[in-house]
Amino acid sequence: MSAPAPAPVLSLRGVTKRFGGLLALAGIDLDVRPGEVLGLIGPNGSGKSTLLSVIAGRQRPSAGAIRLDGRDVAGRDSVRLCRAGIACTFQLVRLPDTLSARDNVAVAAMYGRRRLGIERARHLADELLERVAFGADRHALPAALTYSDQKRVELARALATEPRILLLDEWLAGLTPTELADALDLVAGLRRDHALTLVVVEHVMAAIRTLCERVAVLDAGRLIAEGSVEACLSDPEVVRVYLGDEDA
Amino acid sequence: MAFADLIMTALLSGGLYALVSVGLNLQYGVARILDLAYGELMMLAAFGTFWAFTLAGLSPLLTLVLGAPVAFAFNLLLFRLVFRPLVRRSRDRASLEVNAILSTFGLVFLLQGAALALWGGSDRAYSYLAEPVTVLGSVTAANRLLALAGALVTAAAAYLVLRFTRTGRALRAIASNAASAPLVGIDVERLSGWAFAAGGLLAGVAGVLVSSFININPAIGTEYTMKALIVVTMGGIGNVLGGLLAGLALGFAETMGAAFIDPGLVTAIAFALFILVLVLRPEGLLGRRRR
Amino acid sequence: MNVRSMLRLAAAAVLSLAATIAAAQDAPEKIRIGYVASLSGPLAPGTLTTTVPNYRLWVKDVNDRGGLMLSKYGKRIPVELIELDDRSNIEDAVRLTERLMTSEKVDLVLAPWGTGTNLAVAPVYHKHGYPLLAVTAVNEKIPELTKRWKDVFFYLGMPSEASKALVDMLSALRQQGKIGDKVALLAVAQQFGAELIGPAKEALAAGGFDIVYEASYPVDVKDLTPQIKAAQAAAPDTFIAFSYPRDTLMLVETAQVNGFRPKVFYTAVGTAFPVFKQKFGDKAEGIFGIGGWDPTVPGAQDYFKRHVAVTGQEPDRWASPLTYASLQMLEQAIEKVGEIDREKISASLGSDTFQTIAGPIRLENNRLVKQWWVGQWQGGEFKGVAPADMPNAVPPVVD
Amino acid sequence: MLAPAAILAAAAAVAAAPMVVGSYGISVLINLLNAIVLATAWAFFSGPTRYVSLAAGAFFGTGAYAVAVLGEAIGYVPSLLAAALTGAVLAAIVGLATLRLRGMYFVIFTFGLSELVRELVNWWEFNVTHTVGRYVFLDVGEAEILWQLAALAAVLLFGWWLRDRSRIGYALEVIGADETVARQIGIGSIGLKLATFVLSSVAITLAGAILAPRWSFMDPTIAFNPTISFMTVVTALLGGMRRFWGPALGAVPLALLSDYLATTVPDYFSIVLGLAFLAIVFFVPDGLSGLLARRTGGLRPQAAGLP
Repeated sequence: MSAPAPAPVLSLRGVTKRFGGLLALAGIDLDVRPGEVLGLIGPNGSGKSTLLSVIAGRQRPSAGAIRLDGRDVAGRDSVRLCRAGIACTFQLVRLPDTLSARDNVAVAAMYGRRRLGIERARHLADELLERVAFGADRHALPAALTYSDQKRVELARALATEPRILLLDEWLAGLTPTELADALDLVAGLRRDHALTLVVVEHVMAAIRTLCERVAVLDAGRLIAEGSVEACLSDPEVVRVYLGDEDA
Repeated sequence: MAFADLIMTALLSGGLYALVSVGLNLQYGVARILDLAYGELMMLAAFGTFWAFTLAGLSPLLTLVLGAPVAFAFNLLLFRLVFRPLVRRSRDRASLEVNAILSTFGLVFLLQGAALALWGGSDRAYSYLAEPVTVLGSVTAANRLLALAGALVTAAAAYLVLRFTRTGRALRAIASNAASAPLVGIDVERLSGWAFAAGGLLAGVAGVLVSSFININPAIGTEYTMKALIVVTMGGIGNVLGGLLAGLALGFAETMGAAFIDPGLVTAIAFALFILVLVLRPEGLLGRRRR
Repeated sequence: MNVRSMLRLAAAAVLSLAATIAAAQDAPEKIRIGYVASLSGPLAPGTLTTTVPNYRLWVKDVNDRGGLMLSKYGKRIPVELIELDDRSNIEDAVRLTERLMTSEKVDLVLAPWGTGTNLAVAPVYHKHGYPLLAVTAVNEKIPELTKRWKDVFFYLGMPSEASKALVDMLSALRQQGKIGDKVALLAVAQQFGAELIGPAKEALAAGGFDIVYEASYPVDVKDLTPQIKAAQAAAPDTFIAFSYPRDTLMLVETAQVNGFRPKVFYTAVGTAFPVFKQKFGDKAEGIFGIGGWDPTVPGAQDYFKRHVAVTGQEPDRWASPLTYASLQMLEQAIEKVGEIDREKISASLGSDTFQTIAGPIRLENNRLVKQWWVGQWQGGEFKGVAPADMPNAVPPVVD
Repeated sequence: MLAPAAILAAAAAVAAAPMVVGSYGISVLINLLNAIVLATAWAFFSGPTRYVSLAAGAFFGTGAYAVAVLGEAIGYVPSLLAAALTGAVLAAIVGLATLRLRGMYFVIFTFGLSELVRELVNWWEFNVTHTVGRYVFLDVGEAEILWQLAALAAVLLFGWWLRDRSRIGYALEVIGADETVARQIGIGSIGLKLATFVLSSVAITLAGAILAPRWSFMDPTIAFNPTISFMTVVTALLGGMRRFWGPALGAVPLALLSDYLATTVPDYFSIVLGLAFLAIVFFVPDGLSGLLARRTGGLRPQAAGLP
């Protein structure tokens, strides 16, 4: 806590999202610093996933600015944001059912930022699948894979686009304790090797503690706390929100 | 043309659209069977009414009452024999739709061919209630007025049942999410069968009611299927009130278009409206967004 | 797969060729006559009202006589009818016609129903040298078409003639002081309507008539109340609709519901159909329509009775008698030639005079030049009223 | 490299057919190839993207009508080009307006489109040119029609085969399965869908244009026949759309079956055809190509490009 913080790679100002009369995001201000792992927590329905999909370009913000390296990208669609270096995994696994695990990853390398030919993309896909410790048959269709392998394919697919910022939406949810420990190592390793900035939506508190330097806490579309994990988790409002909603 | 005449014409043609759409809304919107043979069900009913009238002098209204259980049973049987196995086999809604398109397309041929073999292919027509009635200061044919009444009654009945009865709520649950309906104790197959049969019954009602002012032949069904599909889609799939609204909107668009633009363009105007609605509200007038 | 199906086709062709050669030495067992028509689909009602019943009736009549007399073999040879369904699809019509001629190798091929289908298959008949008796084709290009296809024969004439005959009748009625100048004009927006309304407007203008209302409507119109009410509001003496069967019935019913009774009420195709009489019964009385026939021609009444007895329905009182007449012509031409020599049969059809249930017929430049254009329901019968110089034309009744 | 050779061989066999088979044989082959072109072109777009389009009739009719109107004025070959261009422009407009619709809404929209185009052409002809119905007297022989269709089919099949071996094939798979995912991994789905739709529509337009000289008379009802839209979809579904040769496989039995039934049981044609359809749905659930693939030991999808 001494040197001045480096310029944020991603900076949100007053980001708002309305669905009809419902205010899903109410003016979020948030900075993401290069190379950090930022945890995004909050009770169900607090707007975490909405915030991720706005950042990823799947939904247009109703108002507010999103700056990527200082350039306003609010309202750009996910194709352009992907090419600008934002990749994500989905809360519920979304893998096209007619492509093999390997091709699901390869196609992201054919597009994304790399735009490789088929053979090189497949080669890269093999490497990435290995990197994410995918243990099954690369030629299997997604439906034949275990949930954790499906999640690994999703991660490899996101990496195949060559992102600078990776958004993980509950990527660790549903894993067994052993798998979780491996997965945490994996994510930490990926961040190191690929110089990634990560924004992680997570419910598993242990994971947040291990993985994140900083967390931002959302409640009902508002940012109610931001800072180190310990500081946030002892914040009275955060405690109230969590006890009031989750543990009740 | 007088204002009252315009309104009446619009109501009548809109009512006709709505009338043919109610049953399809149940079959497609609720029972999830995209029934391309819907119009053929109408055609069979129209033929039945014609023969009952011509041979036995039976009033179409009586045919309506006597034929209703027959239509219901026939469609229930159809569902059990043809569509239930398909529903069971289909992985998701998309593959069910593909299977339904193929099988009901076969049914179109089958029913048309049967009608052709039984009754020949030439036009039939009879005269019933071709009497003038003055409504809102406009002279109207009683048989067309009856079709409008049929549209309002069937739409209202379907709406009330879907909205306010236990069965109706279950049916709507199936319509919006068939996969999770069993979780709350709904017998999806049985209720889908009922919805399909009820839809077929309403197709029969529509067939009886239109039979008195159209030419009846085995090929008339297709046109009604397409009209009904358009109305259902425009109103929002599975939404009976939306269908009524869409039908009336099409009727008004056609009538006003004929009166103020060009009678030769009524179909084009109706489609333009349909396309406009879908571009502005891709889920239909009263439909709910799925994604 | 293409190779395999080709081989199969080739094999079939060789086999049938061999069979034909073997059989050709003596008198054939039967004369095989085929046709491709729209037995199902949207064109079926017209086909099954006008065309097919006459084909079946004629074949029965011929076979009841023992067949067609072929003098080459000195005996009567029965006719076998081969019916194919094009499902109202024009490409199927072309292909199946080709099949009848080249694969089934039938002796003669009768015509399909409808202008479009007849014109579509005409080149096939022409190419293989089969005569086409295109009874139900009405179009303005007939003189050009008969030059192009020497084996094609037309019976119903051209739309401009229909319009002229109608307007001549109206002029005569006006001269008699029975009607005034005011005409309301409707047309179905289709080839038929388009070809009729243009000449009709010219003829009406030339005749000094006043067109007080004019409109068109699409083929699949659902309700013609606005058009009838608008026409009614214009208070015409004469109402003319160049309509198709489905709208014809709708127009008449709508007019009757609205109490629209102009002095002359004319609808086009369908007015002469049995379904019209079936639906309207006595209310058909006085309505004018396209077509008409002369029930007093020798044999006509008998034809009518046989048609009902054999096919279970009354004939269309416009093209039905002509369809049957065309078959009588074919029969007489074949018997005159004495063998199935299509070139000679065509030549006979184009030049000889034939006795038919529609009166004596002699084609000029491959077409019938005089025919009924306006009929009127009088006493439960659709009698020919115009052109007035047709034999036995009855005067139109206008009150 | 087996597939391109097979396509070429089949096309060559068809091209040589007029020397072997008679007039009716050529007719059958024309019908078959037309069905192959329509089903393949349709599935070229609808297979991977899973959009069920009922616009085939609209494009087919546009092509046929364009040749009917322009053929004599500007010559046959220029009229083919004009038809293709018209089809492309129409497809681009329609695609831009509708490719955001999904499911049944798209189906009905495309059907409505066919009707709309037919109505507008009809209206224009009736009110402006006063000639509903065109005579098509072009000197194009049956063999030439067959050759053109064979060439078009070969180009389509080869194009699809090539696409399966390119990135675009993979991208379309992802778009069809989950467009959100596709966009998230940087696939510009709108442009790809549009381009595919335009190509598919141009092929269908060309089929109509090529067939037009076969019918000497054309009116909007003949040209814009809704049966074409439905038969195209059914043929492709029957053949199966997962493989480039699937739709063509569906065309063979349908074309031959309908001729067989039309000649053997003309009076019960519809009934038998209807029963045949139902039987197909129940006993050949994944389309013929699926059945064949299973029989031959299930081609591993990854063995050669796409599944």
